Amino acid sequence: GCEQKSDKVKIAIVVKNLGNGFFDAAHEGAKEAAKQIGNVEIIYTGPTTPSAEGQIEIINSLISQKVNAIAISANDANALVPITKKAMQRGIKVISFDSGIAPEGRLMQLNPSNADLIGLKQLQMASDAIGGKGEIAILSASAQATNQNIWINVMKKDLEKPEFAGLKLVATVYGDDQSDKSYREAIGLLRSNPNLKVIISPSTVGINAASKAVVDEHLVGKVFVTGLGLPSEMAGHVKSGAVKEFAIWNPIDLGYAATYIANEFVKGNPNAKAGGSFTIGRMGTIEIDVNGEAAMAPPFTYNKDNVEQFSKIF
Amino acid sequence: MLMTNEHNPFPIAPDGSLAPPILTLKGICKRFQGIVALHEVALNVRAGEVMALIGENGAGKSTMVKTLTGIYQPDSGSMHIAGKEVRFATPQQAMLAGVTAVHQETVMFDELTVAENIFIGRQPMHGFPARVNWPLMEAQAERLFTRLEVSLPVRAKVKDLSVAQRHFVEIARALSQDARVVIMDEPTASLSQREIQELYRIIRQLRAAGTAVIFISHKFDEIYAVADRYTVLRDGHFVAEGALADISEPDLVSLMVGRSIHQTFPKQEVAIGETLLEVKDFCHPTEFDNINFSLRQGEILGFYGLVGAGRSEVMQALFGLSSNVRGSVSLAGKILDIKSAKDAIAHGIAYVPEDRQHQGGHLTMSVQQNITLPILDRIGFLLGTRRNEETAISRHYSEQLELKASHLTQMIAELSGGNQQKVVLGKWLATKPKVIILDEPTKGIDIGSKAAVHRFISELVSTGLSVILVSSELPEVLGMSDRVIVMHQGHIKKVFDRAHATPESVVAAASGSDSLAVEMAEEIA
Amino acid sequence: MTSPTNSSRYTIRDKEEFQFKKFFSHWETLLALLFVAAFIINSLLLPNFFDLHNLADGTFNFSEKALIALPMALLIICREIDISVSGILALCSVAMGLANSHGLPAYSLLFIAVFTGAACGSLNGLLVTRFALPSIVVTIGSVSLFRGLASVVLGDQAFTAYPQLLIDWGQGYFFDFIPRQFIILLFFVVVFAIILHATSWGRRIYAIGNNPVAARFSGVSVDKYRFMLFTLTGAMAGLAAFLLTGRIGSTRPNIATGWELEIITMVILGGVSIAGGAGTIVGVFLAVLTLGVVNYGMALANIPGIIMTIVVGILLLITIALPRLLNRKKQRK
Amino acid sequence: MNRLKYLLKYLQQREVLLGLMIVLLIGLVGVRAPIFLGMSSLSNLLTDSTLLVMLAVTQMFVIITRGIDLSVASNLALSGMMSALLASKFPDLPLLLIVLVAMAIGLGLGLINGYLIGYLSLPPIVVTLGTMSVYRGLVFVLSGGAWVSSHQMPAAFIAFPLSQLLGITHLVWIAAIVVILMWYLARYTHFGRDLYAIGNQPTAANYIGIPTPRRLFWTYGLSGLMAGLCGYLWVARYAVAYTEIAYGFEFTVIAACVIGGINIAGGAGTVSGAVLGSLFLAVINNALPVVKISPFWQSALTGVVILTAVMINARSNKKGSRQILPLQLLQKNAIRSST
Ligand SMILES: Nc1ncnc2c1ncn2[C@@H]1O[C@H](COP(=O)(O)OP(=O)(O)OP(=O)(O)O)[C@@H](O)[C@H]1O
Ligand SMILES: Nc1ncnc2c1ncn2[C@@H]1O[C@H](COP(=O)(O)OP(=O)(O)OP(=O)(O)O)[C@@H](O)[C@H]1O
Ligand SMILES: [Mg+2]
Ligand SMILES: [Mg+2]
Repeated sequence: GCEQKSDKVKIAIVVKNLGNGFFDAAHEGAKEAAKQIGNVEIIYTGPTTPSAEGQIEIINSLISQKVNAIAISANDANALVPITKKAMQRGIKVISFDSGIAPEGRLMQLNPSNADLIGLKQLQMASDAIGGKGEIAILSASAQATNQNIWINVMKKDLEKPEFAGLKLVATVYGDDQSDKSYREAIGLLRSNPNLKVIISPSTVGINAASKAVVDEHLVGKVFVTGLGLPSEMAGHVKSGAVKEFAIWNPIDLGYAATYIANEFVKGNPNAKAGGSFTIGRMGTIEIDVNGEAAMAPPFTYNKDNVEQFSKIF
Repeated sequence: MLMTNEHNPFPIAPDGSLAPPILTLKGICKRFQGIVALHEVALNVRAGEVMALIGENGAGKSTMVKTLTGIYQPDSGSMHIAGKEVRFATPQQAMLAGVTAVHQETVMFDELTVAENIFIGRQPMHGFPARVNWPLMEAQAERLFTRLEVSLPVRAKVKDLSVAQRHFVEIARALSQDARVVIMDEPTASLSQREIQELYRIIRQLRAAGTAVIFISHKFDEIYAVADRYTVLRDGHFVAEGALADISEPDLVSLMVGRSIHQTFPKQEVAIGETLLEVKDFCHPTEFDNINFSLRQGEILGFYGLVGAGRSEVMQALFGLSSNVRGSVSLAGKILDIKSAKDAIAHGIAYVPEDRQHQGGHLTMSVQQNITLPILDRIGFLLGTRRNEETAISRHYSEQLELKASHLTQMIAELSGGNQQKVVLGKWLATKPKVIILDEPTKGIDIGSKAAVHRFISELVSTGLSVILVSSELPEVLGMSDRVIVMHQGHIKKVFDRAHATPESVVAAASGSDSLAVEMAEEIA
Repeated sequence: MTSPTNSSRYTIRDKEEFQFKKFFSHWETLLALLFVAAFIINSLLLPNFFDLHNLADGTFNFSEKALIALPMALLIICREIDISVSGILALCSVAMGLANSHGLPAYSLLFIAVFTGAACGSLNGLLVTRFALPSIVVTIGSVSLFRGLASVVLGDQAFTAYPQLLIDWGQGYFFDFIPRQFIILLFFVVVFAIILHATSWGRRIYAIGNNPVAARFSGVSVDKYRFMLFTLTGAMAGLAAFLLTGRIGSTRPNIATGWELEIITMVILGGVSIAGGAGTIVGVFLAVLTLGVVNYGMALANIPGIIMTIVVGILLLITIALPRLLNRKKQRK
Repeated sequence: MNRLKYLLKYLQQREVLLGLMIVLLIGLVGVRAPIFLGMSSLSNLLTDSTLLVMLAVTQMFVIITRGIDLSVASNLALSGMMSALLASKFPDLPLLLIVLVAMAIGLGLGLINGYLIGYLSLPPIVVTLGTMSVYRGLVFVLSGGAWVSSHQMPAAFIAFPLSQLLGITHLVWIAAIVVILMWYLARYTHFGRDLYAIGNQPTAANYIGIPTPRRLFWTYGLSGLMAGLCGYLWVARYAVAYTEIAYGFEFTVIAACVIGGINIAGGAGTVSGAVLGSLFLAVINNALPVVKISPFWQSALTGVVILTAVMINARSNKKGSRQILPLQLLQKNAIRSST
């Protein structure tokens, strides 16, 4: 048949999984950017469950659709490399955002924030909650989540710093992104570590489950939960007192920036390369470092004063 | 021969009056995907009489039973009970109207107790909220067995019962609901002589109580022993009805098959050769012990015993189907190492099992695929290139056994019970065995085909084969065998020559000859 | 072989006469029609669908699963099932990764994968045959074990840096056009079809599924066949692991999560009876292609994956319910 | 002598064996982590097992009829999500009404399975495999993929499952009532007994006149109803609803039944078995985080434990040969061989 030649720039946003509030908010940002740039069509897609195989199938179909650019938050840094390489061979600009792909599989990686900053931030929140002294534990989403593992490693390294000398990491456990398993793991942490003071959970399911566990065990005020979560999902737990502070970067800005950057690559902006820098709409200038990575602002902290306000946004 | 209209179809009831039929069928038709199972069939049964329903395999007897009990709905025709037209949409409605049946297929729930098997679907309830009254149900079951003069543990799970005991549970179920019409579809097929006598007693008891009984059997001695009247079906058509007193057995047979049959056992005298198979010190921890016998070339060795005597178990062990067996088996002087049925087949032993439904046939496979299953290796690994050979083999045996099927690729589930049995038999003949073990080979087979099977057995031995014939039918064993081995409780009780095997002595040996009653009690306890 | 005189009173035909109506009630015919319909609809609606390169690439989405669906079909025909295939696949991939990181030569990885798979499968088979356990029970337990072992070895790490040979087979093409995976799949479809439909092995598999006791009484080594089929399924999962690992170039313990249900769906949609004893390889392959076309079409239309699962679920329900509903109507008439 | 024999026979019963295994397991965990034996820990274990127990006892009925319900977890997610959405949109609705709505949705979804399996006689595993995907997809469609988080749910909605009555959580009370009802249903009603008959011999059940289609229809309805109830309880208990809640939980439920000795081939199984099987799994799931085993070992250990339990079960399940030889003779033999 005759091909419909649409002159619109097609940018696909491939997320870890659909039905995830964080990415839905990023989608909003992407749409905002598309409107500002004009003539950009956003394809927002992702697998049902966060799996690399599912993302590969999707990228396969995006290649067939001959989209202009793909911005992806990867479920597996390595597994996606072959397929994104293929996409790039076919002239599609591939960038990763949020959770990155290994360098050979993308043109650039947009970090929501710097991994070091995120790790540090979480430790700081933990330290602040208990006055710098006590046992802490980490409840991660799953052992396979790339960015979770990076943050956990940063935290472990940071713990050796003198300012965190009072903190002692007693356990790292995995909730497999399931509320019941995360809850059970959180209870297990509380049980087997009677002196536990903080649970850090860099995962939305985990931080929710841990907060609920602390409330149910009547440990509010004795044990604090902190980590990464969305205001809309965490507001209740901040109110209950299980969570004093938590952090997250702005997913709207992230989606906005990713779309803008992808468009610059499609346009063939000469600065769109490692070491270059260019402006991306309302976000100002972005600088890509020599490794092809760029980072946005440090994560923003939420507490009982501002969580209500932001919970209406994302 | 006398046909229905030539003699009075209405016998005089015990009190001297002319009883109207309690159950009347008129013009019943039933079709299965093109096959006409019943065509314009009529039936009249009166209270207090035993009606024998007679017909060859596939004549439509069981279909009639299922139509009567609401399992199938007739395509046309009407059914009347005590003059009132009835229509049974479900078996439950038939039961409520007083029509119950002991079906040809076992209707048993293994994991449930004896009492519950009897009352399933209509257990007595009590209290609030209503709940099953277990004690009452068990008491009622006890009472039922007392009435039947059979002793069975009502709380035992049915899976722990013997085949015969299961049968009595089914009979008890049919009788538990104050039935006006009780149907028994080949109830004696797996019963021993002793249990058949019990069954007769129960049937007479029913008749005396004014119940109408429809009795289906392929055995004429039974029919004459227990039934008053007969109805004959042939190929789904009604043929004749009348009083048994007015008709001789050969006439009945020719009504049934539409030609005459030689019923005498066609035992041919065959020169008996060397010892072929020798079984020594065969034993199993729970099933049998100390089994020693030999089988000679061209011999038919009968195995008789009460049901549950362990004949099948010995044969299955011989065929490599049991573990835990000790002892030696040698064929033509060579000791065999039989670990599986495959080994046995390879050595030229074939075993035709008695339980057609579970051990014999592959119901949703074709006639052809059933027959060639044990000899696939002989046909060749790449079956796809050997279609013709396969067809030829299966055609040969189907025709030899007078199989009634429309084509060789027909599923055997669509055949009648007796014809399924023929397929199973054909399958084993196709292995061209040296020794063939026939475990109740004529169970459920009609008289015409039975004669064919017997003729066949004779032909087999005349070609140099040796046969072990396990049968609970005394005339068959005595008529066909050169020697008869009688088993009792897992042991060989006695071995008879053809000359010395009289019905009395054989039955006496089978029942353990001495204190029968005591053992029976022990068996059940 | 035939008897000289036809002694039987009944005539038996060799085969059933060909009936047009019956032909159309065959599952395979229906599936083929469904496949063609889906193909045409997709071609009409989706501009990028009918493009041979795209279609060829689309086969990557199902080839590995279909490779496991083939032995799974045999297992289900045999009245068994294997829920643990995706766990086996993960463990095989881990074994390859271990071997690779110890510097074993590239071609040996295939053998390691297949061997590991066969070992896992034979463990299933052993438990099923030795202890007379239902296979669904055994494999619900063993999937946890296999995937668990993968996670014990890997923890939160991943194996990467696989040799070029793997990548060639996982991602490569023959003639720069047809994915190698798909050719491998076609090859095995033919092999399995021959085994099941034209050999005595296949006949015995049907016989076991139909009536295991009667099969044993007929001299079929039922347990041996079961054991071999489980082993074969494991080995094919190993092959799939080889291809998948090559395709994605890395191993993590959660690789191929949830595949077992997709594979079983393929097999059932292919007309294999879950009660055993019935089904064909052609049907399974047609189901694979149909599902592939439907999934690929929906992906091209950017319909979210979860909507696809609804569609596939409904497709499954309709295809099994429709014949029954039609039959019912006919009977009522 | 006689009493000893009786005791041995009693010990060989599957339920007793399983109960002993659970006690042993708790003891072993207690040795390694004494905290596990604390009162609050054990009561938490009980509370944690309730959802599994409830789903397992209704799954038991399904399995007894030779069926399987793979859609329970999806059904749970869908009815849970719907109840959460309802509660968040109309915070003033009485809790009871919301629970009833959740149960009604679950029932409806279950009855769809029941219709397809009962009245159209389609194979259960296929039907529920299909509805499993459909229901899960619908959660996503109806919620728009969004979460319902704790602050969107009314306080009473969240508080109910863990609130206590006489020192025992509502969850445990509900589970206890459910177990008693199901035990009654299984043992004392025509409905329950018919299910055993159907599972034992479907064709025979037809001959007896058991209304198999209707019974299956309601069996899957019951399974759905329980999924609906558990859907609300799950969402309220963890104070969050999203598309993937209870993902894969159907296999846990089936595993619990299987460990509890419910014959997957149908016809046999008891409520106590299902309950014990669920408790067994709950003990493992709760113990593993406490005994400080590397999290990477958890899955493998669970697999090993399930397989072991199933194998132990199978031993007491094995069909022996028939006793044909007279017993007194056997005893003589035994004496002979022992001397
Ligand atoms: N469910 C069915 N589907 C198709 N055909 C059937 C079915 N049931 C019976 N038939 C056919 O109907 C005919 C009558 O079968 P039926 O079982 O009533 O015979 P029968 O007289 O009881 O024979 P037997 O003495 O062998 O038990 C046979 O040709 C059989 O193949
Ligand atoms: N309770 C039972 N459990 C398992 N199989 C049984 C049971 N009862 C009977 N069978 C099987 O059913 C068939 C018929 O058994 P039957 O009662 O005729 O006893 P038998 O051992 O075959 O004795 P015989 O052949 O001497 O009559 C046999 O194959 C037997 O193995
Ligand atoms: Mg019959
Ligand atoms: Mg026997």
